[in-house]
Amino acid sequence: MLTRLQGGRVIDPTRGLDGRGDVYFDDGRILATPSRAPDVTIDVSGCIVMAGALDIHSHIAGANVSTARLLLPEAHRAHMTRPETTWLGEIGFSAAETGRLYAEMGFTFVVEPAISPQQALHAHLELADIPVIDKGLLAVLGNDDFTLGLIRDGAGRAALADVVGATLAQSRALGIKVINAGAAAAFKYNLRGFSLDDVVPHYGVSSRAILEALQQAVLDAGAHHPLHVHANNLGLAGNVETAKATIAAARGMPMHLAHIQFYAYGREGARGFSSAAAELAEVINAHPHVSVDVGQVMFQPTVTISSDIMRQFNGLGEARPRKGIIQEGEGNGGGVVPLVYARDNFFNALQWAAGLELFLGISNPAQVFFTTDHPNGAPFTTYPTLMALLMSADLRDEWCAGLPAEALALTHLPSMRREYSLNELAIMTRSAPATLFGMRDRGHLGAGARADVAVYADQNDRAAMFAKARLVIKNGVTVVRDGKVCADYFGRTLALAARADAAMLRRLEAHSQTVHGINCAGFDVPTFAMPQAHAFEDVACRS
Amino acid sequence: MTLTLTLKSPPPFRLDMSGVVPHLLQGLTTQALARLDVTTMRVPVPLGDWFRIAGTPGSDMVIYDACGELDQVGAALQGGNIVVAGNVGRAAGAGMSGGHITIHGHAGAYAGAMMRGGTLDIMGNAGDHLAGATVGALDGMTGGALQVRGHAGRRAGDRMRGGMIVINGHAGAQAGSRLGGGTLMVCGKAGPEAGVMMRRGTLYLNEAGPLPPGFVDCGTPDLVFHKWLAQQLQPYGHSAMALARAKLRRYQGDMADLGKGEIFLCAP
Amino acid sequence: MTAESGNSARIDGQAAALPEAMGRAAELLASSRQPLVTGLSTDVAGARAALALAAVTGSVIDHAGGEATMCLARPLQDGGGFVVTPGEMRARADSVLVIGPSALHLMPGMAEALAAAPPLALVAGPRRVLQINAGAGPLAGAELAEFPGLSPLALVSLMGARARGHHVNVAATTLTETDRVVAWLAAAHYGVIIFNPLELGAPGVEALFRLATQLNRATRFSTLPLVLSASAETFKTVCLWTTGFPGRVNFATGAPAYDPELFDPKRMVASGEADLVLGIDSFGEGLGVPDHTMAQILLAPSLSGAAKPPDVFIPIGEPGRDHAGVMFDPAIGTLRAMPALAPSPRPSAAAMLETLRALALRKGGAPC
Amino acid sequence: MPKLTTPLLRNGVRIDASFAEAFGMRATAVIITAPNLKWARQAAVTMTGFATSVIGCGCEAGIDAHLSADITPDGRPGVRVLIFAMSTDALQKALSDRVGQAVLTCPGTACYNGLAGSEGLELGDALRGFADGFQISKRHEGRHIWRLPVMDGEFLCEATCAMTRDAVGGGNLLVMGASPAATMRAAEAGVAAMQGVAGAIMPFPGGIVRSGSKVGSKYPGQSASTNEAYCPSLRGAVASALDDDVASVLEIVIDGLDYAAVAAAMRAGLKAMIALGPERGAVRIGAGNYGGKLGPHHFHLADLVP
Repeated sequence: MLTRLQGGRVIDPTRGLDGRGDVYFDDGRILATPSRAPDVTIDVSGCIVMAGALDIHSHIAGANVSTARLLLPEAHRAHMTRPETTWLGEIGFSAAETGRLYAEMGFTFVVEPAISPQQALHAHLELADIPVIDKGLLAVLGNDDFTLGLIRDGAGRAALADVVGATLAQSRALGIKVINAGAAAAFKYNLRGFSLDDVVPHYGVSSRAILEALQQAVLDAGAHHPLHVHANNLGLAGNVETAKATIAAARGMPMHLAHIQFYAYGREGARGFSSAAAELAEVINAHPHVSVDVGQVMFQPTVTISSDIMRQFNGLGEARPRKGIIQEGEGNGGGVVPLVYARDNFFNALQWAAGLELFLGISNPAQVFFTTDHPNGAPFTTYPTLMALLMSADLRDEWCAGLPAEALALTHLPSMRREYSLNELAIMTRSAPATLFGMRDRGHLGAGARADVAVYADQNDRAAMFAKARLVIKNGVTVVRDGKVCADYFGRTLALAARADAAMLRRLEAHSQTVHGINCAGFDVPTFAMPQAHAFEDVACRS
Repeated sequence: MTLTLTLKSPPPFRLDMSGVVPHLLQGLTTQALARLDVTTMRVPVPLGDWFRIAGTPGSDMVIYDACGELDQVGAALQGGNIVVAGNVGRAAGAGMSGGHITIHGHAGAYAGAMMRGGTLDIMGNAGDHLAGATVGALDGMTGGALQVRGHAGRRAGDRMRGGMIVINGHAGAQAGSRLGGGTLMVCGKAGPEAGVMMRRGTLYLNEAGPLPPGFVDCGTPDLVFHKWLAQQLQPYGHSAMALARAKLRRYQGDMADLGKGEIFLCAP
Repeated sequence: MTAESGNSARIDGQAAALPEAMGRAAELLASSRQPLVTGLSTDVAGARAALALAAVTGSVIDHAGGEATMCLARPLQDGGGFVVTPGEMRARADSVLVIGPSALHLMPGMAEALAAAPPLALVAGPRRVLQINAGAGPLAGAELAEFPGLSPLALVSLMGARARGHHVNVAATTLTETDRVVAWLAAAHYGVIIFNPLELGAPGVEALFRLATQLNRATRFSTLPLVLSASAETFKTVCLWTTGFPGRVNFATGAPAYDPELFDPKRMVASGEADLVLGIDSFGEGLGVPDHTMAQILLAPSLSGAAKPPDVFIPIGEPGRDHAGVMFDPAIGTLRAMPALAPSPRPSAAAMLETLRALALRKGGAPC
Repeated sequence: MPKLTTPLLRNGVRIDASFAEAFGMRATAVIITAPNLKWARQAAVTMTGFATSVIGCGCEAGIDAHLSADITPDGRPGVRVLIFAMSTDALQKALSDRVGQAVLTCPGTACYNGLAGSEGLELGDALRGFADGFQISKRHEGRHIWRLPVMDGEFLCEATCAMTRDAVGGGNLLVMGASPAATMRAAEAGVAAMQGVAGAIMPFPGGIVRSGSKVGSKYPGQSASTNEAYCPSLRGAVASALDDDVASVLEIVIDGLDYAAVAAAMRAGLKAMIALGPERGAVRIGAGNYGGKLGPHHFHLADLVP
């Protein structure tokens, strides 16, 4: 059925388009202006038309997310009939709600960024139950005995590429993430802090060595997305030096740094904690091969879900409410610690400002991605408000007026007047993430693209506008109408068609048996295990 | 103005009365009151199906012929008075922050759970987790006054952090478990393991089963605090005042945790 | 009951065609005041389908082994804790404390694993194993410690108090034995405490997590709770991502409501608040609710052992034997896919439950 | 000194047509209880010692009343002590120092807030650190107390203490008699009567001061100096305020929680001294002021005589 979205303002940075026009699609694909008359015309005049949005870093599924659900029954939708709302009630905290809420904001693809290869099946089953949107996941390496052992033994570039390939294939992942490289292993040997040049006991390899080896291996294995790095020293005063050293360690090759807001801290001021976001943004501007996502903090209670188990352990004392779960596993494990980000808290206000400074200080919107590190900085449901903040200096001033002056004095935010255009926002949330993951048919509305379209009623209140899309099309199916999901539709999980070297699989199996006493084929994600016959969609490797 | 609800007959399922508290009812007509949803199970249950409704909603409410299927009576009460003739189910007065509830009957589990203020007076017995914390909540009762004229079940005062509880009768096992503050008095006998995992706070027990090993004997000091507390206990009647004035042995614990709580136990 | 007759659908004990039995089950569901879905010894697909059916029929749902689940879940919800996967325990733990007699034979292969030296321990050498209150089940080569007459909660509390360096009020011999255990714990580099949540009880588990927190101040410690039922853990996992809660969920008023005590299947049956039980029992673990007079729908591979036949019996296959499935595997601490070992045409629980759901929707069984 | 106008005469005692000029102060009250009145008084006497004048002591303090066991917070006998100072900070410091050194240390005592009102000073909150982590906090019905383990049991101390900004300091009477003995007798009778008035204290030794002062001095750094106009031995050498029949002068200074308390105390004192008559007591009673320009509160003797 040939459908025309007529008369909207089409914003499509990939094609350099921003203007009134029509969008055609048929059979799940966008078409160039067709020769025949459309079967259906939908009038979207007065609306903004964009490709469906992509979120590259959001903890939406897997064992750690479920641990967070388990830890906080009082925080999700009230378990007793009243009160009807609770502090994480708006995110629902279930697979069904995750898909619904993302779709209603016009998102059509979300990446769960931290899945232990041992728990990939669990994560995939859960992703398969998230409706509407397409999904993907990143597998975590860099704290597991096998990888550390290879690096220690100088196994060489090819072997590491094979490990990455085998992990991508076995986990059905889109890419590889490393989380505080070496720290989770070091923590098991009772180290409580870990920096880039610290060495993991028992292995004698430094965090830097792990980072460099994996960065190369990910490129060699043919993944589109470069190594996704969660650096050392998250959240600590003065850690901007860590971020800068990590960027330098990328040695001019592609690398993605996750939630860098949590690494944008200096040591100035009476409390020895200041924003170094401006300095960090300059460094990022000078290193175009590095991409980042922000991990913006917003003011509300939330829960942090992280495989940076050393950091989570060290953060237990700041838990609000005062409880947390530390789960150790074959590699990173995971830690769940609830937190409250409060407006009147000096540190939280500074974190909020530092995040916005990064958004505003990084010149190229294709280099910085839109995340709150859901739910670590804030639930993804705060995205519309965050978009409005990026688009209005006046709105930021209003927020700043309610924050501790002592914190703002240690940032540059009040003087930053940049306002994101809709086009820049579309780059950050559409075209750039598609490019980052090598997806040619997403993030734009050119001919041949997947018919994933978000239509927003153009309103002055940008937060309201982005919160409830007027219309969302997923693969040509109308899934959201007037801000409400209206179709029983399931997207797919994208997985890289990576090469699993047979010899390496045998080595992995032998290692798992010897060291962990486990048959590692148990970690496979066979198609027969999935609830839908077509749960997966293969993505070809980088050629 | 008083609203009167009379239960027609005991329902075969539980009713959720948390929506039937004075501050949620202001200005409602009798017809609107009758339509109030008190469903907990599959069958939709409007209030009027099970209650005869008389009077006008105001600050005061009376429930007649109540029974143990009525859950969350007076939950989150902010002010005013609720008087219940008969028993109530779970979580009566849970989360209340003000006002007065008097139950002329027995109460189920979690009565006064997480209450922040006001007074809850239970003339009969109370179930388990009196003034406790529901699943996942880190604090039980944090303020207000609660009195049980009869006995209480297991874990009375669990996770209590403030306020005053007087149980005139006996208490089940683990009274004052995980206490973080406040004062709990058991004028009868408390079951075994009273005060287990207590961090701070005070238990007064007339008699008790074996205490957890983390409670150490601190002798029978003559403390002015008892005299001060006895003065405050006048509204709770003679037995509570007598307990505060008795010769008391002080045990400090639970040493398995912070160990800053105390049990005052009548010295034989 | 012969194996053959056990394989056909039944209504009131009499063999019936499957469509009739399904129709009767749907009728019972539609006319029930409050259905309860339990048993739930099934795989991920079965748990998903059961939750979906419970959602459209406004049922209360929980696994028959929900009590053990809650004994671990409640302490985590109330205070958090430390846990480790079995694989990492085998690889790293130089010291393992085993509490209670049942711990080891509940976990196949655990005794052998503990006897092996941990390959990744900081200091090479054999693994130290200490078993407390081993009773009739002492582990070969393990050091033993006995605390007669102490409740599990008191025992763990005592260790916690001494680990903090606090005074306690116990007999001198008990104190000596406690201090020996605490010194043993303090000498660990990476220690793991293995326990049975049902044996310790929720308060005991909470005290154990506090002990682990205390031990982690100076050295490294985690715990390994035994999984008593793989299907219970499977249901918990699916229920968490489907509803946000680990079980004991009520769909009667629309959105899932959670109450670990109110929606206990045993209580629902004993109080008469549930008037229909829909049980799924793929592995013969039982329904966990006492004999009762209410209506019952049973999905199981065969009808056997029940004193009174269910109103409706629907035969199903066993995951991992008759058909493929995914189950929680206690040996790896996560879900594992299982191909069909002896494929048969017997339908899966999931297929039958999905059919029932479709029928229930048609009958307008949804309360909301 | 303003020029005297015609005095009033009551029972043969001349009452100056003058007024006492007083200043606004901050004040608080604490209740000290003990197993018996002896030890409650001992704590109070020690605590209020060396608290005669804000000039040299930082505060002015005294015992306001004895309290019977049935009206104290813990059912034991007690006393009420009032403390006055010129600023909140000074009052807080005086309170912490004096309760910390004289009540915390005194066997058997407990210490409670003795004043209604919402504005608070730290009482137990300032002292709890003494217990080195063994302190216990208890709250009941809006009251918050600290329990500090000490060697005879526990020192019970309310967390906070109310403060009033309506306090008045510096009410006074000048008692003039024909002999030192008669003057002393009159002053003692006045103080005894004034002690029965709630909410007022006489902070000087025994309630009486002999060194009435004027502001300033010929010496730099001496902020107050002897009031030579009332010194009988300088009568001929200076512009004396004394009549020929006055051989000795004593002053009674009054601090009260409010204006009315000071007025009531002065009224009671005047009445008692007048009743003594000029032969046994004072021949003349006056009051000190600074011409009405410095203190906002004026107590005219004419308004207070019986």
